[in-house]
Amino acid sequence: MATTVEPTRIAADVLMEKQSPEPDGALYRRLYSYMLKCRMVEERIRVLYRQGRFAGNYFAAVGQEATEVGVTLDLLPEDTIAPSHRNFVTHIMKGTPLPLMFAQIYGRKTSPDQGRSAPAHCGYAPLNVITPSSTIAAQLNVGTGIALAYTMRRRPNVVVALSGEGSTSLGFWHEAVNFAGVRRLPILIVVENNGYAESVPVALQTAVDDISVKAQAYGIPGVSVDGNDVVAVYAAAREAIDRARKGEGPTLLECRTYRWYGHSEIDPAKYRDPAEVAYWKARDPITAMELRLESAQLWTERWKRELESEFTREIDEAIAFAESSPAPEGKEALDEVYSFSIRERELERKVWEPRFTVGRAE
Amino acid sequence: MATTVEPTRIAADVLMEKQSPEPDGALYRRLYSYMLKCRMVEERIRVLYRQGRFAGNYFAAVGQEATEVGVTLDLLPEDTIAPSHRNFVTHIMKGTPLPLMFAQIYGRKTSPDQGRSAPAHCGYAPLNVITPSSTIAAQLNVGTGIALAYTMRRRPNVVVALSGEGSTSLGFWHEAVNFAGVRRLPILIVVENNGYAESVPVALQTAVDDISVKAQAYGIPGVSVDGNDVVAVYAAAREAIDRARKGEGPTLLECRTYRWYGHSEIDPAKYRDPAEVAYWKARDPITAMELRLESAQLWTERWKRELESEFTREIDEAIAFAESSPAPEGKEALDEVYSFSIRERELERKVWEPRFTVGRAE
Amino acid sequence: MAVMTYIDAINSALREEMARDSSVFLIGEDIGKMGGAFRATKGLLEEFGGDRVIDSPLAEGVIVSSSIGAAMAGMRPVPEIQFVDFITPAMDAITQQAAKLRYRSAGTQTCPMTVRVCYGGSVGGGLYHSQSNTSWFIHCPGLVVVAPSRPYDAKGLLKAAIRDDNPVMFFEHKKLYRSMKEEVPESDYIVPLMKAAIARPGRDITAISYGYTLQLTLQAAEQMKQKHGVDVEVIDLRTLAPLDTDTFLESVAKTSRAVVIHEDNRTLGIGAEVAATIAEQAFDCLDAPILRVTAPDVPLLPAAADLEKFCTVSEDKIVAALERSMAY
Amino acid sequence: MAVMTYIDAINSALREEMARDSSVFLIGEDIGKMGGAFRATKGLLEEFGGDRVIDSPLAEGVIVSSSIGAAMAGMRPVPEIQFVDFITPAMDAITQQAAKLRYRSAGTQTCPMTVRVCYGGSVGGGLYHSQSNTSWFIHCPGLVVVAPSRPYDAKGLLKAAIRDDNPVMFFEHKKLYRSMKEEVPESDYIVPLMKAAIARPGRDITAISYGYTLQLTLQAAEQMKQKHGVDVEVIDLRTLAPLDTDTFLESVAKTSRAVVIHEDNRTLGIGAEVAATIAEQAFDCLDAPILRVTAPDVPLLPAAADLEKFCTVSEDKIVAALERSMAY
Ligand SMILES: Cc1ncc(C[n+]2csc(CCOP(=O)(O)OP(=O)(O)O)c2C)c(N)n1
Ligand SMILES: Cc1ncc(C[n+]2csc(CCOP(=O)(O)OP(=O)(O)O)c2C)c(N)n1
Ligand SMILES: [Mg+2]
Ligand SMILES: [Mg+2]
Repeated sequence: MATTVEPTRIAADVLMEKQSPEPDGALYRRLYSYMLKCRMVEERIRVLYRQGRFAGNYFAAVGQEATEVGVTLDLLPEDTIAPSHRNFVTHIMKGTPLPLMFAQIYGRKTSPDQGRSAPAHCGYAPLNVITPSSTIAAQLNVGTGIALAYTMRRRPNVVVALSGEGSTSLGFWHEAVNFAGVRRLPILIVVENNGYAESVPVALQTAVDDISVKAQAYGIPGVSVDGNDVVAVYAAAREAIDRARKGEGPTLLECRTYRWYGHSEIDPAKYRDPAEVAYWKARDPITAMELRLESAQLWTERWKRELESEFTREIDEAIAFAESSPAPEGKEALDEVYSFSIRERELERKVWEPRFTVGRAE
Repeated sequence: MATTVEPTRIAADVLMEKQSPEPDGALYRRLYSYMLKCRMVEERIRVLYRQGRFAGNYFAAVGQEATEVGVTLDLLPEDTIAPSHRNFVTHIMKGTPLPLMFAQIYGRKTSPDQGRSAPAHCGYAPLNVITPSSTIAAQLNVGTGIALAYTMRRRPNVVVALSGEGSTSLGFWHEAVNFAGVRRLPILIVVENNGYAESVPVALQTAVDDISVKAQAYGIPGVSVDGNDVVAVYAAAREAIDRARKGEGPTLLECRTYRWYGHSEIDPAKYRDPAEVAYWKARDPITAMELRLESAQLWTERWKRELESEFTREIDEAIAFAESSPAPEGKEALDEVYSFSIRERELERKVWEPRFTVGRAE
Repeated sequence: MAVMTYIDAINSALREEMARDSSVFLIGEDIGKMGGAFRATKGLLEEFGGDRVIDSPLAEGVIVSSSIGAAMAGMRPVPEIQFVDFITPAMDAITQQAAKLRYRSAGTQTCPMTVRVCYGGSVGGGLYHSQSNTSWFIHCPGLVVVAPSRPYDAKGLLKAAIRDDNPVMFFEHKKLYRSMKEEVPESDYIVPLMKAAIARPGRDITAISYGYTLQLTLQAAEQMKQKHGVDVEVIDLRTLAPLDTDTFLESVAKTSRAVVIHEDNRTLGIGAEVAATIAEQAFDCLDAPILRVTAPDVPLLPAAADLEKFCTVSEDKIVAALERSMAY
Repeated sequence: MAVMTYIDAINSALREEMARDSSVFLIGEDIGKMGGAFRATKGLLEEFGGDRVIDSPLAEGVIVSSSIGAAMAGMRPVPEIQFVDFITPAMDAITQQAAKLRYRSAGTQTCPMTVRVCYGGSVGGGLYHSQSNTSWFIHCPGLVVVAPSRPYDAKGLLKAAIRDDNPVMFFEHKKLYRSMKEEVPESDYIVPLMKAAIARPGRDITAISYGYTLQLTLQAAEQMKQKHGVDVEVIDLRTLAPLDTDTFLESVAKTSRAVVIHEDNRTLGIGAEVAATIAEQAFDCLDAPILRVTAPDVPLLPAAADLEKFCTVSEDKIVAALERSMAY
């Protein structure tokens, strides 16, 4: 019988020592301020939703910011992010302009997908964010192909693919990770283990405790980190990304975290114990980072307020842009199905008349 | 980074000691004689194929008999076998009458599938052999459902599912094993690692050396055995089956073996090194067992010849039955699509005439 | 009798069949504690326990394939696919395993399974929560494909499906779940499979539909009556495969005009089969071209309201087609 | 010019396109060392190396989905599906990822990929090596579906497909692979996508088909000429989606009779769409019911010779339908 393997756990304190690429803790302050921005953007989206200012639904990652930010900070423009339904805020990390993101939420013509997909399901071609479908684990699979193209083109780029622990049950997930292992693709496979796939607890997804153990099935490194510790996440991701860039293949990174709210805005999440929610709220990755930064004299209330007002202004402007953007026109539904137009085909259905009588009796 | 785990290897000699459920080595002699029978049946089928006496194709497991026999000996009638394309001979183990098996090869009306599927793709309902489709890993998935039904009905039965190492790359395989792990199903998942999936070597399937390591992704025991050592295979399978019967869940068993011939009768297998083939032929599981039995005074040339003539007679009779069996009639192609007949629907397409004039001008 | 929504009707059918037959069990994502994404299985975990209401891993393939195995072993599984948009992982299980099992075993191994699938648009769900793809399954002999248009049928057809010995794909329209109510018996009854219904009798023109657009078609028929005094006969296909062709052919023989309506894409939607059948088997009855009112051939359904509206069938679009046919 | 089989034509198209454009690469099961199950990729590993001819793991899902990603990143992948019978693991990649990528990204991310798929029966392959399922993909906007009927087209259409900016499903008929030869240019040429061909001009009746049955239809047309002096116009659809309806509608406007022939199941085979289109857009031209010659609605194709024969389209079955239509 195979023994159980303890995945490496990275203590954040050790990492604080190990990782100091920038002077003055600028790196840590950046991690913090991005988390704050992500939080503020999503909380605002949730308000807009409750106000009925956009249609559809939204999947907030509030509570998971350390993971969203830690695995995506400082990617190159040519690197790719393969986001899942819960990773809308990774757009912020990649640099997608906030006005376009809000236009997406509103389903406007000015959004990256011009109102076609669900509010949070957009990509951004100029900065290599894959346009996601809803199929769980699909972007990871498509991501392997981009990683494959990087190796074929001998580019030093990487793909960061995100999905939840629920995704690991799907055959697609397995085919992708196995393929990445066989071909040693430059891809970081992030599994955000937030304990639930909609209502289903992780114990009903898989019989293992550590998702990172699954890496062993594919002959690739597997790491589990505290997904609420942004420095730990960043360090683990950075190491994996660096290795991938050097041609040393993929890594599976499990980040253990928790979503504060329901699966989506329509989910009251009654399947969770309130005590469990309270426990995790007390482990807010943003507050934790504040305390840590403060003790290193890298954080003040005032700085936070400055950030908040800067982000509020940005968000307000983005919303204004979105709200003043036109909605797509009905007929545009016919566009971009193919590289050629189908408007004529769909709008003018010709009728044929008999050309000539063939001279046969009826 | 996760460390690599050494799967347990069972030394056959140890097992010879450990396992002696029957007096006089009757168990070992049975293992041997079944291997011989499997070999003879398949070699005869291959002759029939070359003689053009049946259409279609065949996937011989010649060389892999220790695995075919070791994992399926002494199953209960209520236990289920989920065979793949290479496991036709497991019918012998379950007790499917040989004449029906040959009728299947010939695609006759008297065969379990009445000539519908490919020559070796049949099940046998009375003894719970799943009728396989060709989709790799599909029977394993269906097998999980039978195992689920056993648990629901509180039956002490097990499912033995077989497939090749190539199957482990498919999403279906993963979904099934994961599900079996979560629900602790009574199923033995046998992976016959014969080094190739058609022409593709195992190194292009997966980045791990031991397929059994994959069990760790599912929180279930994983065992690798020498798949040419029938006693080792039997012992490992028996242990897993016993545990499954006791409600202790599934096991992944990798049997390392080799197919002597091509993927199918039309495959000259030029992608393999002749030295490699020779190496494995020298490790013939049947010869190995002969030597072992002989040294324990459990085998003689004469006994072998007796077995051979008995099996030859059985096979001859089975072929005679098959060849004298009627072919299905064309129209029977319309039967058993649904629980009701579609013959009328398909054979008599009615034509409607106008019922009455509605009184409108044309 | 009780006034029920479509989702109540589904829930009640499941409850009754589970109570009646201990071999019936449910499996799917979120169907247990949460009671299903749309609450179709609400209360059933509490009533029947975790052995019969299984919250599965996120893996449609094994949801269906394990059901197939269980069905072979004598159970009557009712797996749920949360959205038809996510049915792809189960395509092999459904089309290569379930659909062909009876055939390839010459009737010795069978698969009495009912796959419940939530489908349909007009709810602003966007590209991956609005699909209406019944065609893949209609084009797969061995499967029975059912799609009720109203609460009464939802309950009666689901009960019939669960008792049926064939693999049934049971399509539940998400827009219908809560948008209409009607009297539904609380006692046991079934609505027969493989039988279309005349949802509204008429003599002038035949309108053929199913699911949510059936309701729109009934409204359009009423408008035709009010506006033009035209009597539209509305056929509810109910079972899409094997198709009950007699009912609509008989109707067209009477009315001599046919319009087919569905919300799926035009190309190889069920409308194509209905039209082709009429054009082959009731050609002499026809006084006008057979018209189809469908979504255009674009990925369904884009999310933004105007885009969605452009693609969806509406009462007005149906009326326009009926008028065109009548004017021919 | 050289006399080539269909498989030679495929091989030569692949070789030429790979030589012409370094972004073209191949991926699939057994396509490398073995040169493919049918030897379509023979010699290409040796010529272009393991980076451009990738023997993949046994996993159709990632064969296609990795191709999609590569296509997004500027490559022109040509994944191979060994048998359409095993395409189910790739259903999500094809229909939910590839087909909708351009649409859902409003044209900013695209998927120039050609999925080569071996399909078709009449080779005694049994239930899982004879399927002809093109309908699933025809019923999926965003995909181009191509199915050549002869070596010349096989080469020219494959080259066009590889250069096309849309995801193309390229169906190669296994019975055609080696059963016919014809002159095929060794130089560069393409056959345009989205354009049907008049494979044989005629004035009396229109027969519409594609793939292997197109060849049978040509034989049937010849028989009709010999036996009855009837001039059959044979239309080769070539591209099944988006369908070139004009070519067959124009033909029916001339002949006033139509028979559609395909080896796939009857229900929602492409014949349904062709018939429905004619019944809607050329109704006034018709002098007879639109007939379909197809496989029955059973799992295709049972293995035993008589069972298979019962289910397959033959020259005689086509002649019988043409005669029936002419006699109407
Ligand atoms: C193939 C597939 N099946 C079902 C769904 C519906 N669905 C959307 S999100 C989700 C749960 C995902 O859970 P997890 O992967 O843990 O991600 P999380 O939502 O927790 O971030 C489900 C079942 C889907 N999108 N795709
Ligand atoms: C989903 C699927 N893809 C492809 C095939 C074609 N195919 C049949 S057997 C086979 C190789 C199987 O290899 P392995 O699992 O190692 O079993 P072995 O033949 O070695 O016993 C392939 C690719 C198939 N049957 N199913
Ligand atoms: Mg989760
Ligand atoms: Mg193998």
